[in-house]
Amino acid sequence: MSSSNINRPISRRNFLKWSGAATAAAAVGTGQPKVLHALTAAEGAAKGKDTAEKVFSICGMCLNKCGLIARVEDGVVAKLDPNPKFLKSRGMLCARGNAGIAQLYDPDRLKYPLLRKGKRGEGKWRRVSWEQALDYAAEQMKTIAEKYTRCGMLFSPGSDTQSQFVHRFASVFGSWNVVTHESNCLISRNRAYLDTFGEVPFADVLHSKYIVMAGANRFEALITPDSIDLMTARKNGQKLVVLDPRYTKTAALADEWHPVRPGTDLAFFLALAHVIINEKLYDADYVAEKLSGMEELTAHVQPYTPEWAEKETEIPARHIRRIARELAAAAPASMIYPGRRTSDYVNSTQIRRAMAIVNALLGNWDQPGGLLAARQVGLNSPSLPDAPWYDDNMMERADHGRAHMMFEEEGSFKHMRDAIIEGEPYPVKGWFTYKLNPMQSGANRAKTLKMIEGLDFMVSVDIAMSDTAWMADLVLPAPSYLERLDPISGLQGSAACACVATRVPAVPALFESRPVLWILKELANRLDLGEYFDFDMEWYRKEQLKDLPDAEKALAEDGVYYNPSKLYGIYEGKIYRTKSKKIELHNVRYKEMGLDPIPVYTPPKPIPSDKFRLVLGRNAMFTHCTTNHNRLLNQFMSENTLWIHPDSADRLGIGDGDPVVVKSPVGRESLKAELKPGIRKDTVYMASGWGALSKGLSGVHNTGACVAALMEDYADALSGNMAMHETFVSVARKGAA
Amino acid sequence: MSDEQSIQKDDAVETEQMERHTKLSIFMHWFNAACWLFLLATGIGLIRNADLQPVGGWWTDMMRGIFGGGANLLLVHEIVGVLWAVVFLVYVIAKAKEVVPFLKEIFTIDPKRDVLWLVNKGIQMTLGYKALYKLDGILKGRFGYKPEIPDQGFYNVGQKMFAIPSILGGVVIVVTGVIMTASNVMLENTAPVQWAILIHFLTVGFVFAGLLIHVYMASIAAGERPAFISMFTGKVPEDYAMHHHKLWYDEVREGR
Amino acid sequence: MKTQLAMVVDSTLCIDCKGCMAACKVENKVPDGHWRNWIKTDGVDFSMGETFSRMHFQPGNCMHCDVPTCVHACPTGATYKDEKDGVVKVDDRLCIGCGSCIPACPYGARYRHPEKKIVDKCDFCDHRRARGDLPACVITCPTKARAFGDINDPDSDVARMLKDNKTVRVVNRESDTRPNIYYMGATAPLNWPVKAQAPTPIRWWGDWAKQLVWAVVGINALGVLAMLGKQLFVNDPEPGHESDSTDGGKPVETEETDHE
Amino acid sequence: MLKRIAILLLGLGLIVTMTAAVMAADMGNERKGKYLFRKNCRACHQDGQSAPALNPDSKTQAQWERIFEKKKYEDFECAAEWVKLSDSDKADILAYVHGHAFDSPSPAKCK
Repeated sequence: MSSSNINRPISRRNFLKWSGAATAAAAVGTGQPKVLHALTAAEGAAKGKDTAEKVFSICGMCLNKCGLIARVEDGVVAKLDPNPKFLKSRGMLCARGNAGIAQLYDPDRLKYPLLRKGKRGEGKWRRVSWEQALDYAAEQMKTIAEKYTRCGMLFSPGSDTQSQFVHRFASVFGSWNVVTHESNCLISRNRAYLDTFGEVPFADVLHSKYIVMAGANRFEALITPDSIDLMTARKNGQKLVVLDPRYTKTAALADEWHPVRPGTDLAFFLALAHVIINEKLYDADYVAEKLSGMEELTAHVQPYTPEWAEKETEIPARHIRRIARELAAAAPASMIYPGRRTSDYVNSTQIRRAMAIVNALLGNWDQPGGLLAARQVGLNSPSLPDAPWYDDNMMERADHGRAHMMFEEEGSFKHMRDAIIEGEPYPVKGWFTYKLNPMQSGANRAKTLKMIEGLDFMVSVDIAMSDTAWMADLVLPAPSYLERLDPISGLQGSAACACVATRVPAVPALFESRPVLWILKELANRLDLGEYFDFDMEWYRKEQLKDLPDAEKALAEDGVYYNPSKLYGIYEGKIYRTKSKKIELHNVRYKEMGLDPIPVYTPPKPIPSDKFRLVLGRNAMFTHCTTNHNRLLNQFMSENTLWIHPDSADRLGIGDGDPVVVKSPVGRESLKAELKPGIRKDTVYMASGWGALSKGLSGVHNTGACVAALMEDYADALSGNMAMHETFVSVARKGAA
Repeated sequence: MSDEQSIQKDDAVETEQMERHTKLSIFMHWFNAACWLFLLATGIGLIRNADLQPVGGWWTDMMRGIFGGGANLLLVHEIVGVLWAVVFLVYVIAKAKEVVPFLKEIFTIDPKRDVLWLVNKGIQMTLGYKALYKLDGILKGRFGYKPEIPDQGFYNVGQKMFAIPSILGGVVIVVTGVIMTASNVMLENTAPVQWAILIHFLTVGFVFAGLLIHVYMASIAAGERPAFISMFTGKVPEDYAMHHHKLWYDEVREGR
Repeated sequence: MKTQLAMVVDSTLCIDCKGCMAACKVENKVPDGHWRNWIKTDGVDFSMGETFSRMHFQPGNCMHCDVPTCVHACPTGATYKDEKDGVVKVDDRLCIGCGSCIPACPYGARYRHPEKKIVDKCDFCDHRRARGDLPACVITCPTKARAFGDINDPDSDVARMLKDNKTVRVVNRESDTRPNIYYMGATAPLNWPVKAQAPTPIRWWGDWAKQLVWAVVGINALGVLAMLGKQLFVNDPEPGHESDSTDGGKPVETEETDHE
Repeated sequence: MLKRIAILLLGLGLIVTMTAAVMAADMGNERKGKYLFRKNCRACHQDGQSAPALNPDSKTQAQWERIFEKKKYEDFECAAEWVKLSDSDKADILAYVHGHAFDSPSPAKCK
C-alpha cells in the first residue's frame, strides 16, 4: 500500500550486506566482484538526473490556500515545497503544509463507501459499492423531500475548494438549509465590519506601524500572509500589543502582553475610543468627510474612561491611555487587527464593532498599513443552469429569525441544531456533510449527538473517519487535495496577493475515493437533476479563466497568476456600502432594528469562585479539529492538556501532569493538567480536536479531552455565531472528587 | 638452503613419511591464514580515527583506495568475515570426528612437563642451548629443573599456547564481529556494539601478537622446515616426528 | 578559502510553528519520534511583570562544527566532515550503527535510526543541494529565520549577515566544537549543549587499548627478533644429538649444524 | 422652538424609516425573487448580453425601491418582460435585490 512509502526507509546496505555475504559464501570468488559492481551501479543511479515530476498545487491542510510544488517520484508524492512565486504565502509552507503527505498517505483514510450496520456511532460498517451507496443516498434524500419538503435536508459544506458545489447542490435540490463552518468561526467579525465599513476588510499587516491584537493569535493561528507579514513588519519596527488571557506565542513575541479579563475587550476598545475622541487624536477632516455618527459616538463613549475600563479589563488605565495615543500617533498606518475566529461571547459582533469603530477613528480604511478593501481578481463565474423553483417548499431557513442578522449562505450551526432538535418551524430529517466536523467544532457535543439521533438519514463525505462521519449512516470517501483537480481559486485581499491559483492532482485518487463534485453529479442524476450538473471540472476551470487570457500560461509556468490591480485608495470618490453611505460609527440599521447602534458595554457573567472560564485557542500544528490525528503533526503534540495557572492548580492540589476531571454544565472530560504561568488564574484552556469518539482516528480516539463536549452553546445575538467562551468549568484532580 | 633440500630429498628415499595432516585440515589452515591476513589488512583499514588507528592513516587511505572507499571496504570485510566464520562452522560441524580430537589434543596440557618445555624452549630459541646448561648449573636440580627440552605430543605446548588463544580469540572475534555486523540489522541497544568494537580490536591484537611467533616458528625457525612442508604435503619425516613430537611418534608406532 | 556551508539564524523571527521540523521530517524520511532539527525555547519569567515579558524560540540542527567531536568519536570514519562543503555527514554504508558519536555531540543532533540502525542526522539536505535546491527547513520557514550559504564566500547572504550583525554561537564551555550555526543577536536558551563525550569503550581504545596491543605485539616481535638473531648469528649445537635416548639430550640436526 | 423642530424632524425620520422597514418586510419572498430575477432579468442583464450587467448590489436599497415603485416599466427597454410579471413576482424580485443591495446587510452578486 502506498501509505508505506512514508517513513519506511529501505536499507540498501543491509540488503546488500546479507545477500552479498550469502552469495560470497555460496560461490567463493564470484560473489564479491558482482557485489562491488552492483554497488557502483546503484551509486551511479542515485547521483543521476532528477527524474521527479513537479506539480503546482495549493495547500488544503487549512483554508489559507498556500502555493506549493509537489515533488512526485515514481508516482509517489515525496515532498511538498513552497512555491516561491506565491506571494500570498510569501513562499513558505508551515508544518501542516509539509504534513500534507501524511494526510495523503494516512493509514486512517477512508477507502471505500461504508454503510452503517449497527446503531449510530457504534462503529459497525459494511463496505458497499459506489453504485449501492449512491442509490441508497438518492433514495433517502428523495424520501425526505417527499415526506418533509426539500428543506428537510440540511447541507453542510466544509471550507474546501469544492464546497461551492455542495452549495449549488443544495439550491438545485431545493433546500435553503445550508450551514457552513463559518458560524462556529468568524461570522460575528464579518457582521461587525460589514455593518461599519460595508465590507469585510483584509489587514495590511505588512505596512502597519502599530497593531493592537485582541482575540487573535496570529503567530499560532496562521493566516497567510498576515502571520508572516506581522513578523516582517515587526522586524521593521512595528509595535505589537496583544490582549489575551493566555500567554500565546503571539503574546510571547509581542512588545506588550495584557492578560485581559476575558469578555471585557469591549471596555478596552470603548476606552480607546474615549481617549482618541476626548484628546482629539483623530483627523477632524477625515472624520467629517468619511464617518457618520461621530456626535453620537462622542456622547456615547464619555462614561467609558480608561480608569473605568481598568476596573473591567484589569489593564492599567495608564497603559490604555498610552496605547490609544500611540495608535493615534501611528495612524493611519495603525490598526486594531480584525481577527478571524470570533465565536466567543454573546456580544461578539458588538465587541468587533467597537474594534471596527476604533479603526474608523484611526482613519486607516483603504490606507497603507490599515484595513484594505477586497480587490477583484477577474475570475469568471461559469454560467450554470439556474436552480429550479419548487412551489411546495418551505419559504425560509429552519434557523430563520433566531438571530437578528444571519448570513444566508452560512447560517448558524447553533440555531439550526436547536431548530432541528425542536422540530420547529418544520422538521429537518436529513444531513449531508462534506469535510466538516461539527461534532468537534461546534460547542455542546451532546446536543449535536441529540440532533443526529433524530435524523432519518445522514451522509458524510470525508477523507478520514471524523467524529461526524462516525455518526453518519453512509460514509463516502473523498480524495485529499493532492489527488484532485479543483476549481481555480481567486485569492484576494491584503498587500500583494490578488491572484489566481490552481490545484491539479499530484497523484491519481487513492483507493475508491471520489471528489465531491463527482458524488453530487451522480446524486443529481439519480434525483432527476442531472441537467443542473451537466459539466465537468475541466470545462468549469476553462470558463473561470475565460476573461484572463494570460492566466493559463502563468498557471502552467508559475502555479499562480497575478492580476494587477489597485491596492490602496479603491474607495476614493466612492460611497460606502452602508445605509448612510459613510463609515458607520453609529449604525443606522441597528437603530432601526432596535439594536444598540453603538456598542454598549455589558460586563461578562462573573466567574463563580470555584470555577474557571474555559477558553479556546489555536496552535500552528492543527487546523480546527481536522489534523490532530495526522501521523506527522501528532508527533508535535500527542494529546491536549489543560492549561491552568500554577497558583490555581496549587489551590486544588493539582501538580503538573496530574490527570484532572473538567466538568461543565453539559459535559465532563478528563485529561492531564499542564501548569502554565502564562494563563490567568481565573481561566483554563485546552486545544481542540482531541477526545475523539471515532475509532477511525487513531491517535486522537480516547486521547485527551474533547473541548466541544465541555462548551455550552451560547450564541452571539446579532449574527448567530457560536459563543464558545461563555462556559465555566470546575477542575478537580482525578480521583480526588 | 639448497643443501637442505637435497638432503631432504635424499632422506625421503630412506626416511619413512608419517601422515600428519589431512587434505581438508591443510586447506582449512591456509584458508584461515588467507582470511586472517585479508581481514587484518581490511580491518585495520576500517579504522579512520587517528586516536584509534594503530598503524597510521596511510594504511586506512591505502586500503580504502584499493577497495574504492570505506563503505566497500567494510562490506568486503564483513563478507569475508562472515565467510570465514561460516566455513569454519560448517567444518566443525561436518568434521566433528576430526575436530573434536584435535580440540582435545590442543586443550590437553601437562603442566609439569609443558611449563618446563616452554621455559627451556624459550631459552633455547633465544639464548641457545648453552644457556640451558648454565641455568641448570645455577638451579642444580631445584624446582625439579632439568636442562632438557621435554618430549611433546602431536602438538608441542608452544603450538598449543598459540592454538588455544587463537581458537578462543577466533570465537571472540567472530562473536564481536557478528555483533557489529548485526548492529545495523537488528540490535536496538548500542552498548554491546561499542564494547564489541573494543574487544574485537583487542583480541585481534593479541592473537596477532601470537601469530608473529607462529609465523616465525613455522616458516623461519631452524629445524621446523618439515613442519612447514607438511602444511602442504600433509606428511612429516619419521625422524622429524620422533625428534619434535616424540609422544605422538611413539603413539603412532605403538598403534601401528 | 574552503567552502564552509553554514546557517545564520535570526531566532527573533522564529514563531515556533514547527514548519522546519515537519519539512525536514518528510524530506529526510525521519522516523516517528525522531527529529533531525528542533526549536528550543526558554521558560518565561513573569517575576518582573507580565506586560513586557518575552520568550525566545531558537531553531537548530546539526551545527556542522569545525571541531566535530562526533567525527572524533566515530571509529570507522562513517561520520566525517566533507572537505568539499564543510558539512558533517554520515556515510550510511560505512556506519556500523555503534552510536559512539551520539553522546559525542554536545547538541544531541544525532539519533540512531530505528529501522536503518545507523546514525542519522542533518546533512543540510545533501540530496536537495545536489539538485540545486535549498535545505527543506530553510525554504519552508515562514519567516525565513534561517539563512543558509557558504560562510567563506564574502558575497553570500550568510557572510554578509555575519559581517553586519552581532552573532553568537551556542556552545558548551567544556567542549567548544566551533559550530557553524550562528545566532543573530540575543538568542536563548544558551545553556543546553552538553559536554561531548565518547562512550567508554571508544575512550578506552584510544587511552590504553591501542597501546596495550602495541605492547603485546612489540614483546612478541622482540622475541621473534631475538630468535631470528640467535638463529642467524649464534652457533648453538644441540648437545647429544647423536644419542637417540628419550630421557637424554635432544638429537642434533646435523644439517642445521653443518649449514651454520 | 428648535428643540420642537428637532423632535418633529426625528419623528418624521422615524416614520420614513419605519415605513421602509415595514415595506421591506412586506416585500415578498427573497428566495423566489432570486429565482425570478435570474429567470426574467439576468438572461439579458449580464456581461456579454444585450443589457448592462445587473446585480442586486449594483444599486442601493433606495434605488431599487424607486425603480420598483415608479412602475413606469414602459420606460425600460424590457417593458415587455415587466408586464408579464405578476405583482407578487415583482414583490419577490424586489425583496431579493433589496436584501442584497449595495448598502444592504449582505450585498451580493447574483451567482
